[in-house]
Amino acid sequence: MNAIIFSATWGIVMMFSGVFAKSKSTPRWLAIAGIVLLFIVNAIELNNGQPIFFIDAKDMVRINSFNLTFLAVVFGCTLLYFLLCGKDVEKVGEHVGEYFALIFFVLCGVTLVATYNTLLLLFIGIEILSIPLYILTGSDKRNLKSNEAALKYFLMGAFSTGIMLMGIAFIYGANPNASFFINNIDLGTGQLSVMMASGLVFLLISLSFKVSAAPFHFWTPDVYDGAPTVFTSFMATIVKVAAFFAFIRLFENAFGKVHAQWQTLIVVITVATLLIGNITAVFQQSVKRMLAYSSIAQAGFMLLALFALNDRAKEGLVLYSAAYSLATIGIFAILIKMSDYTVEGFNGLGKSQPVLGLTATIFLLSLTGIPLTAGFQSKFYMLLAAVENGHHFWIVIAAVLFAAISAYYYFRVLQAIWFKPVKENVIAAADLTKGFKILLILTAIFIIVLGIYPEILIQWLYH
Amino acid sequence: MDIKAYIALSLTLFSIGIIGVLTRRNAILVFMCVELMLNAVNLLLVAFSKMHAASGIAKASVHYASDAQIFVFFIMVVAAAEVAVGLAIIVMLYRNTHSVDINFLNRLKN
Amino acid sequence: MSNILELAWLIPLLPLIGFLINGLGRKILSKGWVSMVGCGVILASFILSVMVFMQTKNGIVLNTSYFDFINVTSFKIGFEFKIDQLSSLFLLIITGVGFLIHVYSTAYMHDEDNKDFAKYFSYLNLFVFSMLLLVLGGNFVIMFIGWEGVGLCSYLLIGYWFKNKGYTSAANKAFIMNRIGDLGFLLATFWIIKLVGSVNFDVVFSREGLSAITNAPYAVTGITLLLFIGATGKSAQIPLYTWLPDAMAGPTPVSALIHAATMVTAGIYMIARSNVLFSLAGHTQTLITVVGLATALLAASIAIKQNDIKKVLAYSTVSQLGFMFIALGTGNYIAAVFHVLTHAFFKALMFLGSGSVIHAMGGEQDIRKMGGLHPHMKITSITFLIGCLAIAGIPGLSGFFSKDEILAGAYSVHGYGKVLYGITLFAALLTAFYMFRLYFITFTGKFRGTQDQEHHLHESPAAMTIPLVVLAILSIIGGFVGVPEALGGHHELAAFLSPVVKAAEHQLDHNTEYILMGLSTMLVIVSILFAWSKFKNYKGEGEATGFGKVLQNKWYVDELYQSVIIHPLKSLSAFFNNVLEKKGIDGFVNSVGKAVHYSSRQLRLLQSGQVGLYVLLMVIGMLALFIIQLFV
Amino acid sequence: MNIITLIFILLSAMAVGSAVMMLLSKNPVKSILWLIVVFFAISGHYIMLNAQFLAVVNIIVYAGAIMVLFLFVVMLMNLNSTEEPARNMRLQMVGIISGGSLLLILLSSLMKTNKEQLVLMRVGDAGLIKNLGNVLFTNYVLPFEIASVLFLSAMIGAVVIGKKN
Amino acid sequence: MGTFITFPELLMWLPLLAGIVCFFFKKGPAVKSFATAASLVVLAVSVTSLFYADAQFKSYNQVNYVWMKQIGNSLYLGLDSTGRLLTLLTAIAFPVIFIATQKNNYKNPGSFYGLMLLAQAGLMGVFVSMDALVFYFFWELALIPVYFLCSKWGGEKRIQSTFKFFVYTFAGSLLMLAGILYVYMHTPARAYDGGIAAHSFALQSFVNSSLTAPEQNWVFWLFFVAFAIKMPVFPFHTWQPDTYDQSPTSVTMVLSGVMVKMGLFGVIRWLLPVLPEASAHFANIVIILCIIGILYASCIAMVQDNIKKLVAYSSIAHIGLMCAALFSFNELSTQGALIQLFSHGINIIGMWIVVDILERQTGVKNISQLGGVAQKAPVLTIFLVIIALANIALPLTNAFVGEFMMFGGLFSVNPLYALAAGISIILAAVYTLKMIQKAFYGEVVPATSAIKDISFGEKAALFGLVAFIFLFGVMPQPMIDFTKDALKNILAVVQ
Repeated sequence: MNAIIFSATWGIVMMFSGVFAKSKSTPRWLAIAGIVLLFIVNAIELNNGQPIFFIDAKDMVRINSFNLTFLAVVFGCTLLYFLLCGKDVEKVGEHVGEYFALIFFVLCGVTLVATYNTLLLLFIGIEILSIPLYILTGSDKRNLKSNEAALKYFLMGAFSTGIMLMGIAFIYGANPNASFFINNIDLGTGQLSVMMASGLVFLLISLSFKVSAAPFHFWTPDVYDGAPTVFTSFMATIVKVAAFFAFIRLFENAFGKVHAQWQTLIVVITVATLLIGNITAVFQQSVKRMLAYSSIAQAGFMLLALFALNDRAKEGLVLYSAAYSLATIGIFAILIKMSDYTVEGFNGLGKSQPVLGLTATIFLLSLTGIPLTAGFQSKFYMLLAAVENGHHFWIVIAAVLFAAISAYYYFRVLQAIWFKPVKENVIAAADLTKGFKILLILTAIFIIVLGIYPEILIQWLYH
Repeated sequence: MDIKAYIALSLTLFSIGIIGVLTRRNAILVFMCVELMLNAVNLLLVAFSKMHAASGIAKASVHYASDAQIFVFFIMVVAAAEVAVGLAIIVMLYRNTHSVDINFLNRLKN
Repeated sequence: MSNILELAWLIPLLPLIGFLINGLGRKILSKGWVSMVGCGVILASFILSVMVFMQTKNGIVLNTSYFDFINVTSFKIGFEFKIDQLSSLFLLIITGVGFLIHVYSTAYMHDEDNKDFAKYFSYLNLFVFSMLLLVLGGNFVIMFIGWEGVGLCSYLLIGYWFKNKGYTSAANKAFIMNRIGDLGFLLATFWIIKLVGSVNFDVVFSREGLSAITNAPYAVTGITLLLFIGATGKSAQIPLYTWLPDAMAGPTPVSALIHAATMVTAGIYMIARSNVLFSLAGHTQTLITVVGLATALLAASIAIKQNDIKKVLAYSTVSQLGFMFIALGTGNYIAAVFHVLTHAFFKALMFLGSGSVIHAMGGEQDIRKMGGLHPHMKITSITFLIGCLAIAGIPGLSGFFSKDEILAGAYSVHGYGKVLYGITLFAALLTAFYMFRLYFITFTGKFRGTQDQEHHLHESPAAMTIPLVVLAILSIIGGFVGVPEALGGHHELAAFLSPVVKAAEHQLDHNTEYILMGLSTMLVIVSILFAWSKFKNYKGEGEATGFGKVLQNKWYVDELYQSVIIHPLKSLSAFFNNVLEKKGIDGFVNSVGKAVHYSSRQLRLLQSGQVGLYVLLMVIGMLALFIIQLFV
Repeated sequence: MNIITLIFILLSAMAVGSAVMMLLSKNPVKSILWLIVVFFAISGHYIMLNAQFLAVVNIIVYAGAIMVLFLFVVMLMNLNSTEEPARNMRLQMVGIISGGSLLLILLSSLMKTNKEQLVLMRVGDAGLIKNLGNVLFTNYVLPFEIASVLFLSAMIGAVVIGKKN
Repeated sequence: MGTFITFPELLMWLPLLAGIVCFFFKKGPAVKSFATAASLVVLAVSVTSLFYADAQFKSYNQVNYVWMKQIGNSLYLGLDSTGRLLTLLTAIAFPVIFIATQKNNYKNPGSFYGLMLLAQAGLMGVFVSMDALVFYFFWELALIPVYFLCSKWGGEKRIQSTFKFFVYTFAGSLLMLAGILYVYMHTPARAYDGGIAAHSFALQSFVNSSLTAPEQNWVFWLFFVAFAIKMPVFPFHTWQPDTYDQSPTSVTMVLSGVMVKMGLFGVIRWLLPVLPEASAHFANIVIILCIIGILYASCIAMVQDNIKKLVAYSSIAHIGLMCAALFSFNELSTQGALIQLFSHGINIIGMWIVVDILERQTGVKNISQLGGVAQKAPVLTIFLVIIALANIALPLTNAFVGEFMMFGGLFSVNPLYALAAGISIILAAVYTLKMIQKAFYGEVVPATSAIKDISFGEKAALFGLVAFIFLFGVMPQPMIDFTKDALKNILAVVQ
């Protein structure tokens, strides 16, 4: 509750900061202050179980330690994102304050989709999440790629909104309780009614779109590629895991009881996502685009949570959110500094910029899922959840095989970093402040700590 | 009126919207087709609300029938916001490329 | 000293110490010291062996285990020695002949570098050690250790001049062929382990052990066959004999020691050791006889046409080993051991004699370039002649008694005994013929070498001639340990060995024996005379044609092996390497990667950049999901 | 066939027909106008369902505001003169087929299994402004407030994207 | 000591810390001596642990910290006799490698030695972990430093071949992870102090898991493929020759001397006890695969010109035999495999040391380009011949004992197995002798004309190995006694 209020308010603050602030960096510092505030109020709510301001939402949002922990992860990652990439936001265009405002609105949407208890707020939350993103995608106005990405994202996003609404309509229609509350949906007994099933599939499709699960992923590579890199980083991490959170929240609370009836769909989607994400990433020459595909691949792994839909899966999802976001933000932060986004651009980074090389290595290892990194733990929790589910064990085997393929493209970057000769002018060294490097190192260390002892995060779920 | 009639109508409109998205190349028209899809949903929601009112199961709630209509109202709100952003994007693109043909957009691929 | 047998472990240990001293000190020790150490340890072993022999002669034997070699709960292999009459006899041969050859080597190898000289002696000592281990071993595993050890030393010594590719190839060939046999030996050992649960000779050859083997199907035949395969490798029988002639690449004393007197008789020793077992395996015995006979004939026929002095001797060795196997196959174990003994004397003698000749000829080994050496090196010539007479089986010399016993044994076989006798006798006649061919071509007639060589012809130094003389004496008198009863003897060897080796079952009556002896003696003399008439004035000969050419080319057996075994194996390996490995398995692995790459390239085409297509694919995906949900 | 059914059929035919026409017309401006007709037909349905508020809002917001905005943009770009190039026919066919099959799949299963459930026509007061307003500002206060965030971001978006620099 | 820190912890932490320290060194010689010293300390610890093997010192050898208690995982380390054997091998291998390759100069020595020690830590971890998840951690962690070592300091085609190796083994180990998870789900649930009932990753729970026979049968392959790739067993071996060829030789020593033992160790520690019925069920298939591999690899070794690949293929053959022996399930062969684990490690490291010296001095790897080394470097040649002969299991060398027992065990399973596998001892002789003949004998060729005999460090390392070869060749009984415990455990499970 705190988070909704503060993120919305701070968005407005940021909106005005652009107008009144003289220095270009003021909005950035304000934003950092805002996210710290957001993190703190959220932490207070997590710790005390009571919000500072109470609004009677008529049970439209439900707040518990689980989604508060998730929000803490999101805000923490955003803080890291601001610290690492804040300066690069300034470089996108004139409207720095507005960019940050939009990001805060997105965070408001994230909070909504993490806490909603009614389909209406899910819908509004998803929209609040999406609309600022359409804008951020197109914020590099002179860049045709950015324009194109914005339009693609917008058109397909609007299309998926339509689908989601159709799903909501069917579910409402099929719900004898005539309610949009997700915990108040009467699924009946035995086989789902056709209308309910159709609604479920519509919702599944639109949420799959949001989390870029195959075959609804097509927007992802183009949009991630076209958007200004600094926003791609945000989209690919925080927004994506939020969508996942919304996804699992809906399907657990509303349709958890009939899990068996839609599990097959998830299996199909999961396998398709793993397949397309991993395989297609192999051929990419641009690291940015490769990361886009890899985000699809990672989504495939996160879908295992939906497949399993048990406690372990939720723990895993939170862990995955943290691990995946941290590593991806880190690798994007390095990528942004590059003049060349191709794999060759990374050539000899380990030699010319050892700190960057080393931290990038840890991020990539984490994304691959090498033990003692957070990436491994999160993947492991997902697999464990899938195994605990007890059905379709083969999907675990498929998942691990695709993980092996993922080593292929992540390690190509690693090879470039360490084993290829140094390329001239790979990086604008002026941008690399000491703080930036220290932050990267801290991130890497945190990834390892999380990899060794994931319970520092998971324990909050049961606080 | 049987609810099936509304479902059929709504789905038909919805599908026409989808077909429009699939077949038109003008970004504005594609967007309009999406709006058509939204309207189909709106109609269906209202119909459902009246259906529930008719079946009377949810009579316990005072506002049982208002929920869906409020929802429709919010859909319109969102649609308006979307239109603002969407048209802005289309205009921006048009300014840069002098075209609103979506097939023209393939700098980003593979 | 209560019992010298308690010190028997010193017998192999001394050569080992000699090996270590010479091997590690090869850079420091002078040739004198090396010789001293090398010969000294063997002499010490010899003395001990003689003392041991005396003990065993009195019927005192020893089975002892020094420590556990392999001890797992289900069974145990000790580091066991078994000293009885049979092993003590072999101890004498090995250390005795070995000592003589060591002494001989000090002179023969004197031109070598200091280091190489030491290396040579260390190898030689190591060989003696291994050979002693082989005969002393109280179970199959310890025997196997020695068995492989002698193979190794043979490899090292054949390849002693390692710069020469041909020599090292010969060494490899020897080792590999031995290994083939060793595999047979090993498998037999495993079989015994499986059935008896022990490898100790006493246990295996006990009534319980034998009944365990005889009760299992095929086991007796199988085990003995496998052991025999082991023997064919070590003792150069068909089909694994071709390494022995090639092994002549090593220094001549090595040929004398390893490839004539000791190592090659290991197979005979092993079968004699296991005689109880072999006596139970009729099929194997028949096979051994056939193989022995075939080897004897084949090798003898090849020897007729060889011109390398050592090759002739080598084939002669193979042939003589064949005789021994005939004896083994006919159950005449005593005769086989007896022939080992006498053969050790005269064949070592002839090898050393040939070494003396080669030494004098400055390394020349081709007898066509020799001739008329008798005047120049009388001791060599005479001792060589004694050797020839002994091997040919002239009565009174050692070879006569042992060979006669084999022939008699063959004759007394039921059924086909006479045929067997006839063929064996023919082989014996060939022996006489080629040996005297060799003698006449080498020592009589005119010298056919270069002037330079003629100028340098000289008798060898005392260190070489003394062993020759000693061996010549032994070749003459050695046979008297086994004078058959028909000639008024008591066959002391048979009596000595009787606790270990059963005497042959069939006994001929004395009249038959006289006839057979007379017949063979007569024919041998005829054969020698024929050789004399043909080769007394040898002047070289033209290119061999027809059958002679086949003989000269050793029946093309090497070529046969090359094309039937080695070449296909190489092709197969090349096929594995080039096709199956690179294109098949690795190709498969790589094609997985390629497939991923390919599908990546294809899948990414879906990402065409066109929103319309994206939405279309989304709708198709939706369709699929709806169909799955609603209709499946 | 009573009058309600008749009106329903008429309105439905109008909606579907106009929607099809919107798809078929080559000129964007005509498409927009056809779409406005669809909206009117839908508003008619709302009235039939006694959702007057929505009917009015639909006309004001959609037909009035949004469509006019579209029209403006089309005029601004002067798109009506340039005809939209024909899409790849095959792709178009695939699009129609897949959209149509989606419709068929859903319709066939929905029509087959659902038992008859009637819709309340022309009665009920839930759709009146008073009632809706009451609910909107009590139960739905959170979404209502949050919707402002949506508009704020749309506004910022228009500024960020639309402003020339 | 026991309560403060235990042997398994020491063995794991020491190299880890030393490895991290190494990264901060700048100068080559300093880091060399530091790494050597560190590895010697580890060796000392490992040797000391041998004296504390009795049951009364249990607290010295076992430690169990709860780690992730919600999923029932704990940092459960322990030294049993198999573990002790292999940690000892690891502890011996590294100082020997460091000493023997002292003459090699690597770029970025700090990173090189650091990664080497990290690899050692990983290996130690694999051998001491008693918890499946911890085992998996270390299993992967041992791989990562090796990946970097090979890719950074290897030969021309290092990146591709190492990457193949990495993906190959990574895929295998991920399959194992799937298997671990599956077994985990079938372990008896246990209550934690927190009251959360969870399954457990502990070895004991795995052994007591309630898998039905059909489940075991396919879980078996998940594990086995991972182990088979690591060993490697035909037909999962194709990463190996290329990797051995392309990696820096000191890494190859680690790979072939110690790392491949991870696979065999996995079979001993995890596969046989956890899936006994399936192991028995598939024993014949595994043995046949192994035997095919033995003959196949031996054949290929015969026609190999590249000396590193030759040794690589010979290693495949040897490992295949060990694997076959482990699946023979009788005392003799299992015992043989256990001691051969160790002996093979020693011999193959010795082999690589010689190859390394040759390669460094001549710059060629092809046998056909070598010749006459024996004249130039007699001492090296003597060592090589001894090691090569040990490699082909000549009696009185350590390998003979193991191979003899393994063949004996195989024979009692099926004589044909022993015959088929036995052919390899002939083939081994063929390719080994051919290699010696062509590379070491004969006349000196240009490539070898400048070769020098070995240095003191190399001599010391090789002498140590050779001493070991003979010591345990003549008196193998101490080693047999040492591994008897492990043997009992293995056989008990299988029966």
